[in-house]
Amino acid sequence: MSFKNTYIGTIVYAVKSLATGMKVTLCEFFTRKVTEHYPENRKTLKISDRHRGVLVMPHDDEGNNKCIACGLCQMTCPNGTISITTKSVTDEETGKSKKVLVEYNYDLGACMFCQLCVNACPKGAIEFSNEFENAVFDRKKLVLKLNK
Amino acid sequence: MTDFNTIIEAIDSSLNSMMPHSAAVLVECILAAVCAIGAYLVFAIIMIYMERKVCAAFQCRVGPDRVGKWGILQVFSDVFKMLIKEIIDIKNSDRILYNLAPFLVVMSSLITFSCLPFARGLQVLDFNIGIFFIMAASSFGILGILLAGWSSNNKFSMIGAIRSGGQMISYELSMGLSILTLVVLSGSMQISELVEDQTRGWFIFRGHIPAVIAFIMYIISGNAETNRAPFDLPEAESELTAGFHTEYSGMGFGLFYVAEFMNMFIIAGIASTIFLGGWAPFYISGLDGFNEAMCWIPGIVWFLGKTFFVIWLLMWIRWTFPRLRIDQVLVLEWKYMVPIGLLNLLIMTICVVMGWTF
Amino acid sequence: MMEVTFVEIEEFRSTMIHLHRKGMDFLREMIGMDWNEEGLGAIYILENSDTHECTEIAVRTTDRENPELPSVSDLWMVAEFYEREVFDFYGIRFTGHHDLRRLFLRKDWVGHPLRKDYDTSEEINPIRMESEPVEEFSREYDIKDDKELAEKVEKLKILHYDQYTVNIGPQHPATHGVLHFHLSLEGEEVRKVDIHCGYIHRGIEKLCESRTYPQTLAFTDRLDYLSAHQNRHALCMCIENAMGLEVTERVQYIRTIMDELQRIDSHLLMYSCMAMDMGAITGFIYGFREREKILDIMEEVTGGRLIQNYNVIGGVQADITPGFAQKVKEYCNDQKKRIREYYDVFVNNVIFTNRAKGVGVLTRNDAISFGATGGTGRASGWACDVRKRHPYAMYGKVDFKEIIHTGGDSYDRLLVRLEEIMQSIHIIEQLIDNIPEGDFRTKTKPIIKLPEGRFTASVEGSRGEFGVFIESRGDKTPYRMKFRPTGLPLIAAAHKIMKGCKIADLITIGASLDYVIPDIDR
Amino acid sequence: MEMKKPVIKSIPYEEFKDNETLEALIAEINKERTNVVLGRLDDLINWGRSNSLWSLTFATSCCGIEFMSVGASRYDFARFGFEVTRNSPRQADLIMCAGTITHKMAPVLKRLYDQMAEPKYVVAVGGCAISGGPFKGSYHVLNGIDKIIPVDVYIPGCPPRPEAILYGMMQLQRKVKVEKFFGGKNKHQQKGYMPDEPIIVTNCPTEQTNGKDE
Repeated sequence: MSFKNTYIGTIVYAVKSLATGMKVTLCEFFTRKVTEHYPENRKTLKISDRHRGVLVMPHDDEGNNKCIACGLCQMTCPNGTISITTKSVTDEETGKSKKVLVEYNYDLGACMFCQLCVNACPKGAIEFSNEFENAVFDRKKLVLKLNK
Repeated sequence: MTDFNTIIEAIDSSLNSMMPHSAAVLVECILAAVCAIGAYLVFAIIMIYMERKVCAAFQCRVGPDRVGKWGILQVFSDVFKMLIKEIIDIKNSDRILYNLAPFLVVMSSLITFSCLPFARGLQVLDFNIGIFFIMAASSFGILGILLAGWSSNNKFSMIGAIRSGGQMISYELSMGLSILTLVVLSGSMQISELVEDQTRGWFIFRGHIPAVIAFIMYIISGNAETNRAPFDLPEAESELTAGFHTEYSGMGFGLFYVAEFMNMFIIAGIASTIFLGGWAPFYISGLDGFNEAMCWIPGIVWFLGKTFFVIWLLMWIRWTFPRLRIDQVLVLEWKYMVPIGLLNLLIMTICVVMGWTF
Repeated sequence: MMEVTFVEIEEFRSTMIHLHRKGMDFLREMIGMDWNEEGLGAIYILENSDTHECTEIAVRTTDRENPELPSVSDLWMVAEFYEREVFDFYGIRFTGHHDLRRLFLRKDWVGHPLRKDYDTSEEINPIRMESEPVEEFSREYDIKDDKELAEKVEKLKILHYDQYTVNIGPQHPATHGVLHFHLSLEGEEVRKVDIHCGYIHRGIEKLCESRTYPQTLAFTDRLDYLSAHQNRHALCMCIENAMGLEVTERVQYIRTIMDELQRIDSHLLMYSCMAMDMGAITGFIYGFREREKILDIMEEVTGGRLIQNYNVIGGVQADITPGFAQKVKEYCNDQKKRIREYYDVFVNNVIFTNRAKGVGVLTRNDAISFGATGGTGRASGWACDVRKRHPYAMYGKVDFKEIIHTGGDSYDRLLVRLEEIMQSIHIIEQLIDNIPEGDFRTKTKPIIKLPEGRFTASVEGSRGEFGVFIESRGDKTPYRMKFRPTGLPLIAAAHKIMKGCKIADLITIGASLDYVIPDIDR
Repeated sequence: MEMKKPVIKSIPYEEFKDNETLEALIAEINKERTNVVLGRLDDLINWGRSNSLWSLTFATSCCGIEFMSVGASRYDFARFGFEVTRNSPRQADLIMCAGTITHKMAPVLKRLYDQMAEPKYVVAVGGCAISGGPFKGSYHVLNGIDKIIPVDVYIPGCPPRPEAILYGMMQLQRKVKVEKFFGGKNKHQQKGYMPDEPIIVTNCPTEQTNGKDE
């Protein structure tokens, strides 16, 4: 029977393996800590810009956006997170009636961040920002109105 | 070495002058009780804070640091929250035993706490069979855990309690053996005499090999007595949700939580008393200047320094090892610790008889 | 395309016995089907574990009131759970199955959801707030001699009332999710295990039947979220093969590297959770410290830490960031040094070796009969790596060793995972430096329609073979989409190896099998 | 004595979201708050409770993994005092519902919530807990846990980043700091607390009617 299975052998092997374990934790006791102090490092925190935090509709300085109210994003969304209300406006020169966006509601609570809406948008009117601080107390506050 | 006896005699004489002897004794008892409980709670809070910080350090993270300067007030906020939590009474639990259990555990740890020699003369109970009394008092803490497990009408806590019964009773044996080895070396069981004897060299150095083996055995069985780390089967988080105190909420759980930490302090206190010389300063025979310098550090600093070093050792063990299975716990005790303990006792007696100790 | 041979009910049993004797000992997948007029049935995908050749057998019954098929649970042990699932979703009763109960849904659930004529309105199945009635008796169906189906209530009580029964229930720190073990104990010994799943059953397969193909991609990430990338790779590969869409070389490289990163991430989590379940919280924290580095790389490239959303039909969502190769190499070097630490702190620890060696032994034949692929199968000596059996993406051109251990106990299962981390790093290092140029995504039409027929694809997920089966009738949404669960065979195996162990061993076996519950319940 | 705005270290009050609900709570409490001593005691207890919220280990699916990495060393929510994740509902103050709640799991969640000791809170982590998320139309999924238990903080995301979970916990800390404990109405003391009607933005297209151009 090898030394390892004898009575003394098990004790020696046990003590050796326990000691190596404790050596590792002791070294860890004195190494630099890896914790990121979240609230303190808010200014310097760098989140990858591809991170999908919340859907936003960028507006240029005069406050109009690129959305043409085609409803493609509403259709491709798997669980009905986006709801667009439009109204038809007769254009003066051409006289044709054109759909204009009235309200662009986006339910952040139901979104699953699958980016199908952004891929489907022909005009690139909506995109994901990496703003992750969205916790709220009231469920209704999660329904955001994206167009100004 | 500052000697607290003079202060105590001064208080005693002033009290006797003011009131009849029986009233003075009563006031002294109340004073001693208040000091013991006060020290008990202060140490509990320091210990909880130290446990969280040391555990975080071992796990390369930071631990509580947002409440108060370095997270010092963290434990106070835990205490406040614990005081206010609702105490749920369980439907068909055995109400008397259910409510008695936490107090049994706290009482046993409070009695053993008051036997610890904080400094020369600063000791609440000092019998001539001190160590034997500590062993006896610390063993009825198991009753509290068994009652808690049985009476809270929850199958997990029942399993946890039975496990703790089996584990703590068997580890009393190896703890007793390791203490007995030291009593053989020192010749007396009175705690103050034990420490007095160590002023000319701590037992762990004078008893050389058998004392070191006894120290390691004592640390292992101390860990098992307080249900910590490799032996934390009674409240094994990942197996029995919260073990024997699953059904306790609010202050019931708070008492168990404090008692667990104070048991650890007591184990470390006893270890530093009988192995590392309690409040006796570091002594090397021959270097008188060095010994003189050592005496300037007050006894209580020595005692607390050694105790917190042993606590750090226990925490180091806790945060490194996985949990044992119940049959391995008992195999380790009966097949390894008891035979080695007896052998060690034999070696120590031979050394003492032949005079090979320093 | 997948060729399915239909068999009549009468000779179904005999063909199955014949095939089993011929060496088809691995029941890869069993897919319940509802072909409307042609009736209800099931498709069995069998494979020979040595020669890796597969056959597909299907059987159906036109009787919709009480459909009934012969059971094969005596030939392949995993069929016991697959048949319970098909009974739960389609109502097909399997005669000869000794314990036919609902696997996922509640006992008082009305109707069988995956049937095409199932009504999902709230009135039939409201949210029942009282807890589920516990089943006392197992139920077995048998054909009486006069051909009508009789429900013979087997007197085999599942859990005797007088035994000390404990629920290691849906909310428990060591069940890796919401799995419910109903145990009967004898002191510390576990006499009988009855596993209930379904607490996280979200009906993904029913949802997929009403979603377009790009929309179904998002569900694969949420099946087994620790092999999110491989699952999505499998679905994209299946749809691309069906459409005949060729993917550029660059995308193959990127997908293989990201698959291997996801595998390391999952194995690190397996090691950490096993350490936490056995009491070594520090081992858990060390594992998570390295895992955070991978999550940083994943987030940099794909935008998601755990759910990446990166594979799309035709390629990947966005090109890899410039610093990607540098970061991955840095991580690989650091991981090689750190893995030594895991062995010292936890794996070589005498307490762990005593608690894990010889605990929950799964023999090779049992592993094959249960279909327990992945690390669990390889720890029992069965070479079941899909990357070697049916190579896909870059795995044919990359040299790596398939880790095989023969012990079959919890100790070997952990060793297989840790050594596989090193193999994955070896694969990444071969690929990372020569990612070819090319566009990361080939353009596809907005509405994707698959041609008629049945398509399958399978991938080596982090904890087993993850298969995708699509039956399409040529329109936008799939007629039937089935995902092979990597965890269900592990639960079937656990059901057998956990009998007679101690409570602490039950937790060790559960941790070493490393199942992810949403992947079981779908 | 006025109750001040709740202060969280190193994040100014204005940068928090949804302050209106908090201000409504503060205004409501300030109406009945007359006694200075009780007010002071309230603040002390609220400080104690908000810095030591022990969460119950309750994770059903993917958000559970993010919950674990919040507890691990990189984000380390022990800094806030939530270190001890209790396994028994008796000793936990808060349920962090991380993951999907299905029909079979709903009674279990309700029972766990009822077993917790009284000052208890619920945080809905991730889209599944808020509204059923990716599985909103499924026959077996509960569309949002606010149908069965009152929810205090909603953390959107699928799964939310660990920092988002920490941000949600800080929001909960602010809500705990704004509570009246001694005498008078406390949100939790009204028995039969009815969760407000969950709004549905668009009824989820169960019979998939998208692709209207057909």
